[in-house]
Amino acid sequence: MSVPPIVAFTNVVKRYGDGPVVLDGVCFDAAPGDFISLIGPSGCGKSTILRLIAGLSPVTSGSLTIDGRTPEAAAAELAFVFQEPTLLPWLNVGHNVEVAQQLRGVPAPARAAARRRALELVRLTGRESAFPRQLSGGQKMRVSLARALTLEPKILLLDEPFGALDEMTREHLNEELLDIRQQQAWTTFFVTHSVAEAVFLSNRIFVMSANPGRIHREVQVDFPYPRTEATRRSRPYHDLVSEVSRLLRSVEST
Amino acid sequence: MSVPPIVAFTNVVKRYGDGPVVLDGVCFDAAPGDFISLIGPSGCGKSTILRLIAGLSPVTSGSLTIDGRTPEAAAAELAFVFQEPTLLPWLNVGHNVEVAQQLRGVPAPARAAARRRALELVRLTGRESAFPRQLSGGQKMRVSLARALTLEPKILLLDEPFGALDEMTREHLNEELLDIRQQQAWTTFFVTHSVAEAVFLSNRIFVMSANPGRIHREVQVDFPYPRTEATRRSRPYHDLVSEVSRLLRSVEST
Amino acid sequence: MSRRLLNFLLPLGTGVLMVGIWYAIRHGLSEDMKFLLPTPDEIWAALAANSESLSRATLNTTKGAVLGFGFAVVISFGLALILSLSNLIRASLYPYLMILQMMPIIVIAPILVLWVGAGLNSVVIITFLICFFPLVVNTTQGLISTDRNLVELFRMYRANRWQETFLLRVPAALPYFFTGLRIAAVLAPIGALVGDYTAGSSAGDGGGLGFQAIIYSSQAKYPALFATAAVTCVLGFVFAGGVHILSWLSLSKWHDSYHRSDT
Amino acid sequence: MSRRLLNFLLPLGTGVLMVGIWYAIRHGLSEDMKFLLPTPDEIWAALAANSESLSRATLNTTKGAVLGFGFAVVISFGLALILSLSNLIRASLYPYLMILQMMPIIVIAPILVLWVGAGLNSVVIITFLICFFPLVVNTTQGLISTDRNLVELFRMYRANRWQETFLLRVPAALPYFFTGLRIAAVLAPIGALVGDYTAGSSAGDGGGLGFQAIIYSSQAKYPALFATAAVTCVLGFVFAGGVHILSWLSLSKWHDSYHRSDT
Amino acid sequence: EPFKLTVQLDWVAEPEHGGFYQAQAKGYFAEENLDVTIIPGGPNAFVLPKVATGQADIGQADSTNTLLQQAEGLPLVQFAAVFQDDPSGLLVNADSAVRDFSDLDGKTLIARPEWAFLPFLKKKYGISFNVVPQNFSVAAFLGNKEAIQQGYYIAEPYHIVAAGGKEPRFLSTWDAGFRAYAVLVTSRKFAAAHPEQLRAFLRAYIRGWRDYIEGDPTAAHAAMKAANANNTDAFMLASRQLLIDGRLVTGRDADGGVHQIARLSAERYATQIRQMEDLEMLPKGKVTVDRAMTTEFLPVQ
Ligand SMILES: Nc1ncnc2c1ncn2[C@@H]1O[C@H](COP(=O)(O)OP(=O)(O)OP(=O)(O)O)[C@@H](O)[C@H]1O
Ligand SMILES: Nc1ncnc2c1ncn2[C@@H]1O[C@H](COP(=O)(O)OP(=O)(O)OP(=O)(O)O)[C@@H](O)[C@H]1O
Ligand SMILES: [Mg+2]
Ligand SMILES: [Mg+2]
Repeated sequence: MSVPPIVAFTNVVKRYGDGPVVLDGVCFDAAPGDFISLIGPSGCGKSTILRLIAGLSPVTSGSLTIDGRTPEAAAAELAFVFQEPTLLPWLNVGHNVEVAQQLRGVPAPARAAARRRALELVRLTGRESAFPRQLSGGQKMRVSLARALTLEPKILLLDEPFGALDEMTREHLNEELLDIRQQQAWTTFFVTHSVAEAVFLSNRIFVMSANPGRIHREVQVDFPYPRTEATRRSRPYHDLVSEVSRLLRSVEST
Repeated sequence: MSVPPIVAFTNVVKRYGDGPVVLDGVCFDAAPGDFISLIGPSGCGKSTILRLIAGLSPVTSGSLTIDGRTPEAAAAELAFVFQEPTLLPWLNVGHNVEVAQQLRGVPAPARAAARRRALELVRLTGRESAFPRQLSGGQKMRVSLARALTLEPKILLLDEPFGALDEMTREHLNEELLDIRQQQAWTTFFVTHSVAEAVFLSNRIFVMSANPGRIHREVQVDFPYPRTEATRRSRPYHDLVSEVSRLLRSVEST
Repeated sequence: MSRRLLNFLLPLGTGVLMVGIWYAIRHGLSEDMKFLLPTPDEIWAALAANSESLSRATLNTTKGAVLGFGFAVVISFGLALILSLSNLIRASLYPYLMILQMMPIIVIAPILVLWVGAGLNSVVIITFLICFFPLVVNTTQGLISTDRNLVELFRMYRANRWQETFLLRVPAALPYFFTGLRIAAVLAPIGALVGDYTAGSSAGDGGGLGFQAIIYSSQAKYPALFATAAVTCVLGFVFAGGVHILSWLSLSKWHDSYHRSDT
Repeated sequence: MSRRLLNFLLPLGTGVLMVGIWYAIRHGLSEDMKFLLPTPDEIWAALAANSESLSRATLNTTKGAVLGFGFAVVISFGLALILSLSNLIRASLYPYLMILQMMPIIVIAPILVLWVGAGLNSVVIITFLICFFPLVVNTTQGLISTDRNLVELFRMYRANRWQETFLLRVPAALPYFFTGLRIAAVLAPIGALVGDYTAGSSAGDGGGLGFQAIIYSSQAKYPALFATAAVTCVLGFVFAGGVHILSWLSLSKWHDSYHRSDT
Repeated sequence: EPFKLTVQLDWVAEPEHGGFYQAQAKGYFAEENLDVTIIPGGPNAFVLPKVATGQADIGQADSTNTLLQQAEGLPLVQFAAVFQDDPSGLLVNADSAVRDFSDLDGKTLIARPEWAFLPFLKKKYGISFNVVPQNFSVAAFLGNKEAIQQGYYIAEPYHIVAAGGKEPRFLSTWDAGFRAYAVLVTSRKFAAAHPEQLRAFLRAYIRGWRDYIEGDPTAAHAAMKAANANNTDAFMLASRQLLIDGRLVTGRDADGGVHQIARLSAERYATQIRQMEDLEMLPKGKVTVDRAMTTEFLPVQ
């Protein structure tokens, strides 16, 4: 490989405490700019992979480097949308969106502009002063997403960010995501349960199997970016969706 | 109507505190055995409708009766899977599943049998002794679902129970749900963002619009129960899915 | 509306009930025991009769209570921040904080008097010693009880210690902190009183409420003694009222303790 | 391994440091002040020399502390359950609980002594009065801070009051309850001590540690006085240790305060 | 059948209670057909309220404090002396410059704030000083050469010396003309109901004192040691000696002697009441000598 990998898993094994093996021998390299989707049955270790990359949990054995460094050393350039909306209950929506930038030391005026842009993107303009407890489930998730989008991270980790959203908002955000990515060139790890979404967004799909969690198969998606409504309607797209679905089914029924 | 409605909304308006109008003039009758799906944009008031039925929140104006009574008086025969997994952090999975029955006064031996059945259904057998903080997002949601399934409610409220699940688990649970429903004849209110799922499961679909939340259109789904894999592959099914999707899109773009 | 009315009536009702019970107990006491429990009006009269010396004493005690409470809040907050850093630090320091709290005043008082002199200094230190422990324990527990998901959010964004502490742990600990504050607010005036009668001084303006209480007690001036206690309670109510308002301002918008059910 | 070692070494280290500071302070004291701060070995010697009267006194104080603490736990728990029912009940009863806590011991003591007699009864009541408030405040706050989503779950399943309380609110309140317990455990022995020297009785078996402390203090027996304080602290440590273990048993499996980060 | 009677002491059993314990140990009370229970006191014995409410029949207190409480309406009567002069006084370091009460001007005194002697001193000598509460501790005295502290003539000096301090100088109340008694009190009710028993009690009590100071104190000392494990023989002997040398029981005046044991003088009460009225500690006319005290239970001379 010519470009050095930005994320490199080598034989990573993960157990929580003295529990069972959750990830077993996970190996892959992610090149800068990759959009990698993780799909697989519930509990197979998708969130765990993202947590390892974010340095929230140590690998049990094997090695994991981010940009050649340990996850702990590297993560200043990372944004993560957790599977559950993780909002500070004492801050209103506006402040919750700003908090990631605040932690990065961005001054307040600059934060305000990014906040407005992000809230507009997730269609929550006008709800700045609501508190988390006053939001619907999907709204909370969108605030959580907006918070990550205020950063310009090198690596973006998205753990089912659209699971609680209706199809149209979902498609809107899919397209926005690809748009921003064109400009900011993140490396993205994306957990989803929608095969269609995975195929539409990513250039690589990891189909995972469970017990213990392994990368069962990698699928390359070669449609050129930018992808559009036309891509969605194309024959090869549909074929690939069906193929990946089949793969997934085969994994799950073993 | 010959059968008296089990749930009757008449001109229901809902505001939280002195906030904006969340539901505006919602009117419908649900007959016993109805499987009603609610679809609509994020924040349109789907969860709110379920909360009103469960008696967790009072209507602001209009009237709402369950079996002819107020929601508060009726709800002993109700089960609710919240949008977020709502588990007691100090109980392990097994006890969390049992807790709904415990509240209904079911004695411990009977509870154990129901617990085992429900856990098997959601494919979590063997995780009885794990605590919620040790579960993945989808696993938590499944525990939450299992808890509701231990009851034999008259009314089942499901708020995106499958949002965090992979397609195969989702389909498995869809079919199980219809199976149990055949035996137990719930009236079901089901919130989902998957039009396909809504069409597959329900006999009625409410397409909602937002700001303020209204039932924009009701769609009847006349495929006979039991529905199977064959239903999913049939032409009329696909046509209806497309039609409802179009409806939803038209609602959202206004 | 009627609920708002109830909000006044019920507390008022229990108040009337308490006064009723008071009179009933007094009525039930044998004639030669009655002096032990003066009636509210006797206490009121004693308050009026001793208003001059009581108001001077109240001023002194208030000074001691405010300063002791203030130091307790500031120092216990700092200590809690340190204790929250790790289990190890807690295991290392906690026993000594316990000893500080468990040292009987009677052992400390003479040392204090020799060291910083009797009077305000000693009163402030004793008030501090009585107030600080509930604050430390509550605040520390609050700081270490922060939601793990939020902690991970902050870790993930590589928040520094300062940010994790002040943007996350401190606001998350507020419900615990205010619980400690509610306890300390009530302990502050009695702390100052105890300080006053173990290490106070009559210098200058004649001591605080503790001094007065000893004198009234030894002279069997029970109405005046109860008046002293009443003044102490009022002081405590003022402290607790302040804490109540602060707590409302900080928590009412978001904490579940202020939201039992939605409407 | 090395972490486990640190777990012993650091507390030991601070212990050694404290004793070092102790000796240093003593060394720094002028010759005629030295008596004020006996050395640990002098205290140890005094402990041995007075072992008989101290062990009798310790027994008495322990009785008072255990009973007072026990009543405080039980009664405050019941009170907290009542207070947690509604805002209105809190507004109606809280002020009187505060008064109970703010009544200076000096006012209460004579009434108590005349009413229930000097001795164990009075000591237990005073210990109770000193311990119960932090428990009530913490437990109440815990009960009303229960996660609203869980409360709705229970409401939805039409849990009765009993179930909502004991299956939901009480377990959810445990972190607060144990915080209160941690405070009360430390207050119990000093409560008994204070009770002893304000309303104890030397009749029968010669009073408790508070009595001894006063006598030693009045006789300038400082090593013995410090020995008394040391015994009090040990008693407090036993209480606190018990609470610590209970807290670990109840919370370690699920509460975030026991899980700083995962591995 | 012996008459049951309880005596509430003001402090733990020490030689200041020698009269009671000697009479008890030697069976003098029993000889008078009395069954006496002695309840030791302590830092907060609440003697006067207990006697006033009938929880004890007889109590030991000081006459000034009793007068103050009588003024508040406690139904008490003082009926015999324990000491002809209250042994509370001020201790100063042996080499302190304070030799006289007038030297106290501007100083800080460690004393019980309620002590009536303090305002008396201020008024009589036209001085002012600052008061810091005394908590039954002699630490401040030992730690500070300039300290001036309230103390009991027959106790604190001994403990100070025993703890390695120099024998302090004692400034006595009687030298200042403040002639308070240590007294026995009972309630009016008890006095009215049981005059004979009180007489019998005093006969035995006086015998006890006399025997304690003139005879062999071993019996009383053994009893006091049993009641208070902190008593040492050395302390009790020394304390008893101070009590004898100071003529506390028998009286310091010219007419002193064993015949004075327990006697009270109406004239001294009149003086005391007047002094306290002058200090505005007692409202004028609120307490009269014949309400405050009685000599009717003392043996006729
Ligand atoms: N407790 C509350 N206080 C104030 N406003 C609330 C509260 N709960 C919900 N809302 C508001 O009511 C509206 C409807 O919320 P609801 O949760 O019913 O939406 P939903 O249709 O379930 O959305 P989603 O698909 O995102 O879950 C939203 O705009 C939300 O902000
Ligand atoms: N903190 C933890 N302690 C112990 N076990 C854990 C912990 N977190 C996750 N696990 C276990 O690790 C496995 C993988 O969890 P993970 O959250 O990575 O799954 P996932 O693929 O994200 O599933 P889902 O799609 O349901 O979110 C699960 O079996 C889970 O029970
Ligand atoms: Mg996950
Ligand atoms: Mg919802």
